[in-house]
Amino acid sequence: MSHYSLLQLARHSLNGHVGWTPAWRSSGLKERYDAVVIGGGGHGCATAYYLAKEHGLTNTAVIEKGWIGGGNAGRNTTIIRSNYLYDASAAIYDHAMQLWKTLGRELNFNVMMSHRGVINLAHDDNEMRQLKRRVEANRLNGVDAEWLDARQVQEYCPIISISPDARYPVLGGTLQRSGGVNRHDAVVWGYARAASALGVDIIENCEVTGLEVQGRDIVGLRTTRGDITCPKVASVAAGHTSVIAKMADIRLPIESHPLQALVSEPVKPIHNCVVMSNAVHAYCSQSDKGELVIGAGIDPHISYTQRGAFPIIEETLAAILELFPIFSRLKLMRHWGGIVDVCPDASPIISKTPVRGFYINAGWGTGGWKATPGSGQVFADLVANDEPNKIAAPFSLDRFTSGRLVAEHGAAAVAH
Amino acid sequence: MIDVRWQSPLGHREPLTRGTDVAIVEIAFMTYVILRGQAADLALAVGDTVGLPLPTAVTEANRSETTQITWLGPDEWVISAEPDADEGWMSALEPALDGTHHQLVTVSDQYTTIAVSGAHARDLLAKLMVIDLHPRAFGAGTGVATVLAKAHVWLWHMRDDADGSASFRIATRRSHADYVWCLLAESGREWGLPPQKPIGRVKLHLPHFETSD
Amino acid sequence: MFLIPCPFCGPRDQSEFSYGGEAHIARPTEPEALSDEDWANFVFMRSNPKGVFAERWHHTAGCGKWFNVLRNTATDEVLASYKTGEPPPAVAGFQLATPSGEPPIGSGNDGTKVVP
Amino acid sequence: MSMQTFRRKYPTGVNGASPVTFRFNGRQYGGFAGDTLASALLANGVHMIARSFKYHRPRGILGSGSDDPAALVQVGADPARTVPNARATELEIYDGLEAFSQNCWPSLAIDVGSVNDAFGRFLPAGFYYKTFMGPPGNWMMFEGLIRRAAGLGKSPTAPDPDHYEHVNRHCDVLVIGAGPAGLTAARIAAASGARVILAEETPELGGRLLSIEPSSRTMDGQSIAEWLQDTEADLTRSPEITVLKRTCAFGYYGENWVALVESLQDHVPEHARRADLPRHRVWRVRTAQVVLATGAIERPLVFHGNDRPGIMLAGAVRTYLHRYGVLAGRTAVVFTNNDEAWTTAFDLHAAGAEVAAIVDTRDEPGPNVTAKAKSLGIEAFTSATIVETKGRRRLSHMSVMSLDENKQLTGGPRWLYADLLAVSGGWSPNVALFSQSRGRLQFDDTLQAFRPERSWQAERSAGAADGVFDFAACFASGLQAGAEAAQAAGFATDTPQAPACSVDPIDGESGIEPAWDLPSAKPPARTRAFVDLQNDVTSKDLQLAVREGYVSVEHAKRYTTLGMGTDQGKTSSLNGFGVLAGALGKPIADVGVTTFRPPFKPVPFGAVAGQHVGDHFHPRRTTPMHTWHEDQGATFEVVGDWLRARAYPRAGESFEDAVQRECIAARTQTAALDASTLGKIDIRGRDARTFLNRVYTNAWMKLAPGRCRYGLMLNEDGMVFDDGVTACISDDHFHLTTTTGGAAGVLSWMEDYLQTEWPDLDVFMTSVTEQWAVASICGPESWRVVGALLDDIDPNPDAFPFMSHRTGHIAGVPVRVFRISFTGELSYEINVPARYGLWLWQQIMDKGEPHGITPYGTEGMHLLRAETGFIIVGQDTDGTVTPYDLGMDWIVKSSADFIGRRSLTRSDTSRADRRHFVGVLTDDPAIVIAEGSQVIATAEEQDPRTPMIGHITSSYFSPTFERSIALGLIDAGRNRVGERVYIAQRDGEPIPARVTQPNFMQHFGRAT
Repeated sequence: MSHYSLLQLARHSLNGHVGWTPAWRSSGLKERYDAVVIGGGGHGCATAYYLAKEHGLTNTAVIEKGWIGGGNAGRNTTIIRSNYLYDASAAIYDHAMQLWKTLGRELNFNVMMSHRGVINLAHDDNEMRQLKRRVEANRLNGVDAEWLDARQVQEYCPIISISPDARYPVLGGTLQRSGGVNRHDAVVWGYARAASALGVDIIENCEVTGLEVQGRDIVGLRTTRGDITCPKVASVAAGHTSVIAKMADIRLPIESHPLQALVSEPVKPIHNCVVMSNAVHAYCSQSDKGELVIGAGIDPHISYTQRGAFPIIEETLAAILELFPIFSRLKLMRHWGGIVDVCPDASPIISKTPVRGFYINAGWGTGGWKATPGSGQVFADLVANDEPNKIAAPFSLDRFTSGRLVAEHGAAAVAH
Repeated sequence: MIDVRWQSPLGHREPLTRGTDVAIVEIAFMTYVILRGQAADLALAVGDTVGLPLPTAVTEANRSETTQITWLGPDEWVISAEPDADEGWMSALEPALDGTHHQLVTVSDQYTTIAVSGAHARDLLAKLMVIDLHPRAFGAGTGVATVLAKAHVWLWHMRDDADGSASFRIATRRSHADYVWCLLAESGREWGLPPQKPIGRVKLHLPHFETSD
Repeated sequence: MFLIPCPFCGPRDQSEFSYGGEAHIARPTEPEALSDEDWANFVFMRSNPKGVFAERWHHTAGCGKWFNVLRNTATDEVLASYKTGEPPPAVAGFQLATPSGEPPIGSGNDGTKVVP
Repeated sequence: MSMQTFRRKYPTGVNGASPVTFRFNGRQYGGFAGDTLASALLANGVHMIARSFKYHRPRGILGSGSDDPAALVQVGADPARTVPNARATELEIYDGLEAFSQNCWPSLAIDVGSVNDAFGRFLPAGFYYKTFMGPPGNWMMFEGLIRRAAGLGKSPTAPDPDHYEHVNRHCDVLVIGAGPAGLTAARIAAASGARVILAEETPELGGRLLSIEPSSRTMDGQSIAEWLQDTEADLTRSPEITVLKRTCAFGYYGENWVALVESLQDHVPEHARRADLPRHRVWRVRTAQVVLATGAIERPLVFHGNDRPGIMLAGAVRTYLHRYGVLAGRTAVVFTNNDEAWTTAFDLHAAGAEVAAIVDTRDEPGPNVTAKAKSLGIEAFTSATIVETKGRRRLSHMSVMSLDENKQLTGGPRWLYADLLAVSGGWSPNVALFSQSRGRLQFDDTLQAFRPERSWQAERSAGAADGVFDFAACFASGLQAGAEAAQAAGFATDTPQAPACSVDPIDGESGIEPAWDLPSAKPPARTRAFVDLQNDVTSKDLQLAVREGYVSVEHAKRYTTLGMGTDQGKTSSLNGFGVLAGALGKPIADVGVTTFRPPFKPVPFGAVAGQHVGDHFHPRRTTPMHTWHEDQGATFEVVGDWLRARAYPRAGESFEDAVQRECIAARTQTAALDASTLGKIDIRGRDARTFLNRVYTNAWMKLAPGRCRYGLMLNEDGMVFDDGVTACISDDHFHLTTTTGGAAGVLSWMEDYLQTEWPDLDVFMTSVTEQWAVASICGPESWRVVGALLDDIDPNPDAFPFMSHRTGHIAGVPVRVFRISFTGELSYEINVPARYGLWLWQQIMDKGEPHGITPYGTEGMHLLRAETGFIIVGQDTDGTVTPYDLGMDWIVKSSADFIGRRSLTRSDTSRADRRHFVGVLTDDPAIVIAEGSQVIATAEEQDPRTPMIGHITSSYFSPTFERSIALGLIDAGRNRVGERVYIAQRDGEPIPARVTQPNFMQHFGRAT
């Protein structure tokens, strides 16, 4: 693996960059692994990386049905924040936030973490109350978060309309300055490259077709490229979690919905932070290329097609124009959909299952990206030790039996 | 007779029209009665008192001079009457249904009616409604429950005139009426309808949180 | 956007409907007799299949009826609709294997489909 | 004004009779009506018009339509109306048009950003992934620079004054594209009586027919122009057809739902634009059948130096010549790998240009073209390639070298001098919409391109879109597709009769030979062959991607940004796949294709949103009394879609003072609230009681007619989600009320259970929320007002007990009166048919005047109920609260099951230390806690985090107790009553307070 640095870049420039080597080894599928991670997205590659780095499980494979980062990792709007309401959520999302800050260096791959600040807007009394409650909880949990009145919102984001004539006028909002956006592909590639360097096999175009369960134990899995013997299988197959779980006869409190997003044509820098609004239902940032990156609401129905209904795009852009009337003449350049696994309490599942050795990391709904490093690290911990650490524990499956839900609908920021 | 104590949801709006292209006008104070029950239980009583056969399928609407009964669902109909109509069935129907499992609810005040007519009436509605308004699909004399933008409405195709103009009626929730009216006007701009400002653009106040204006 | 075949009104645009999730999850007649696990199974657990799925729709802006639709969640192909209380019709000749002809490359189903 | 020295004639495309003047980069030019900015600039000899995205290299005009990658300009300088990234090859000129080059500073000619070009070798694909990884925040420094360099045009900075709209349309056959295939398809389909929509992206029908030498063909003995006129007239005669020009089908979605965008005004001089017409209109088409006649897109060739202004697609050169009468250069070279492109040389020659040479990578081009070239005396290089081009802002000369049998360079260079290089790598069927419709593609070796293989939806491709290029065959293909589509939609058609089309021997000949990545005479470090002219992606970048393991086509695309520009890779994607295939050593079909995402071409946000913006974004629902509230200067609050009067400040009175005054009136005299927004449901049927007994937590079997009862609803998870009072009108007839926000949800939720779980119950439900206007009159004197109002009800509390209702009349108007209270005061809720709502309110104010009646708003109502400890669902609850948490055990029946009951006994839900609903009183009675504040156990906050034991849900200054009061949810709160807690403060010390039970009336001994 070639080391990345400005110096290396200059050196390779002199001979036309013919000297670079593959970011990750392309490896064949072995018959036996100590652990297999199903799903080569951000969470999956991160899980494999931490398994190898922190738990010495280097004989690990990441099995990806398509190309790594091609699922939700390559389809989300890359918003990073940790301003969640409950202690359990704040713990895991803020753990991720701390890791984000130095991830580029750790992976020797620039993930373009841009801490430009995330604003969550309030448009009515009830939202004001809820956001106030959240911002206070964040503060007491050591999560950076501050309150902005309408005027301060506009100071931080000058192009936003705070007209009192708006159907949903901006009344205030919260700001997390450490929040921001990053480069989704870079995160996946960076983790894959670092994991590969530690010995992890990254297996692409390999679809899991079955799980081998003996008694109550997992012993291996079948794939389109051969069978694997393996004592630990970790499913991080966001969008297809129920499909994988079904292979072990496990039913989950998960429904898979289309979630759409879009970008505008690139324009010169005009929007310098991230703005999110539940009431009008829109969120928007501007990429380094200059595209406005906009997230839509989820489609109500279950679907694995990665396609949603166009009216949701129409409503999302109407909402964006409510907040940013100056964007009306900018053009929609591309829109797409992903599949989000949604839990009833809008919180994830990081858990053991009734099948020993089979672990699930899923149900991040619309907000999994921001958790990638934290999720990967605590999940690796669970897989390695067969016990959840204190960050992961609240997200065990048994909460749906006991009733101890982590109801984050407000903070999840997408109308479910 | 219009009682001076009455106030209609669009009382603050003047009819909007431009030549023969399109016209929108509120028909205030029509009578609407929801009838729920099993067709078999109701048909006779309805026939006797209202004097119209009970429609049995979607978009069916049976009409007399002053009264109309429209299929809304397999066990739901709306019986409507013109503003000044004082029909016998209004008092006769409930007793006639006595003993059958049914529901008869007056909702006249919950709705108001907007008449949309003119050579471009259909084109105007098509800007806001997703159902197929083409005469082949939604001929004169039919009615249906559907959506108009974000509002739930009942829509009737009253008639087609020889001069190529068509007449429709929309029944909308009282509190959605102004929204629907303003959208119709907005969508009718190309035929000369003037843009309308919706009501309810009001002062808001946030005592608990205000830290500046 | 779906054209949903309401059993009472015929095919209508999706915007007239609201979604009701998985069908045929009958509410237990004696909840008190159930274990916490069984109750959780009723309240939260869903089959969420990739393939033929029986789901509920409510014709909110139309006839107001709840009814069921058989849809292939892997392609969004609507296969049938039927009234509440009726058993799902049998769907013949249906193949589950990558029903949308998923591309050899591409993580999901929205990749451009190419003859290999 | 400079002369249009390159204008040859005035063909159908432009109207020579109507000259147009416009400005580009501040300089005035002349053109003609019908010109695009590109054709007009070419007529004036202007080729360089833009700078590329990454290296800021000079960019000219490559194509002639929506395919062009880099000829992007900023239109207009008005901050509200300026449009970035407009495509010069589509932008129609008009008098007064102002266009500017973008992404360059200080000027197009001298662009500082072009230093990137000098440093190009240091900035390969993905260079930013490999550096700038310094300490936290370090990236943001470089990010600033990178962001400024990127981004193409500038966003408007003021709101858009124009408007947009949606139109819904159902049809039988939607034909997309009005070229030879689309026209014949639409004509035969329309003749069948089917409802047809024909959508054409450009301002004119004809497609490729407009891009060929007009005299080169006849159809049914007519010239092309005549045939087009007849066809258009014919189409417009059919009653059921809609012909849409300047209309692009941009999205093909499920179940044949297709979105088209029509441009109505952008081509019109600004002074002539109509305020009553939208700028764009989106047609939302639901169609039975679709005919895709979207034509084909020509590919450039990938060789070193292939990106200079003056290098154009061969087909585009012909379009400018024949459609716009513009010669794209004085001396031309044609460079290709197929026969079709040779026509360009012949046409240029015929138009009087000098054709320096034809360079063909093949060793044996077709006999017809070689013969014709020879007869015209045009020199042809076969087995040759161009290895280098020169000319800083415009092509001046280039060098040609021979290729050996392995397609490697051989021999020495030969310099050719020309200001125009027409290139063609062959034509690709435009399958974007087909692919969006989820049809399956196949790589066609004879075309060296992907073509439709199998349809997924009710759709068929025709003409060039289906890989058919010979004109006669296109007509036949269109006819067949149109006839089939009409028949499939249930309409009988005449037997297809294709126009007799005169044949050109070159028609349909291609003999194309793959040439994806041509060899360079320079070392790799100094070679740059561009694949994507907008994003500056070179073949080297793609090879680097492969070298670094980004071998999946989607990885390579993302790593290099190939085809991710505003043109979505129309001209570059396939070339890119070809280069990748070469680098990977496998066939293109195995490399695969990136996803064709909608929209086919960029669509303004405003058009997508339509008329549903601003005033029409969402409904504002108002009550029958609304105007009165506004006239009284009320301030409002938004509750769901509703606007509710919140308080009625008098002149000079603060909002807070008004609320205090209103509440005092309610406690000491009488006050009236507009409660019309509460949800109301009429429930009828012999099983109504049983039904209520199942949906409410409490018992309903014994509620007598004339009585009312408060009820709580849980979801199956056992959490409170709505509440309200229900009145028994008769044994089988109830009037149920819900919260304002919950109305719709509760009804559909109850219908759900009724229809799916308990269809055996004889119950009907109908919403009557807006049938009734509701005024709530409360206060010790309220009975006097009610008495004064009512003709026939004795309001005396003894005669009209609490939680009962009566029907009566006010001045003959039938009313329902409910003796229920949300304030703890004597209270009457009067329901009248909504048409009387405003009148009733005025009556109340008149009749109440002697008793000091005061209108009070929702804020006062919230305060008054808080004094009595009543909850507001959604404020004091948040979906995680059970009846036990609220201390409302009394409302949970043990006798029978109800929705959510089972969940209440789960281990966590039955914990004793859950958050309980309690009162909170600050030690300092003057301090009003902010709602949403967090409750902690300690007098100081801790580091790094402070445990939270609860939060404040409601908080007010109570005029009744002359101190602040608050309600909240606190861990094991009921066990803490009397205990000290603290309210955390962002700024300042935590506020000390004590926990009480929530009913302050009782707490302060005022319980009635």
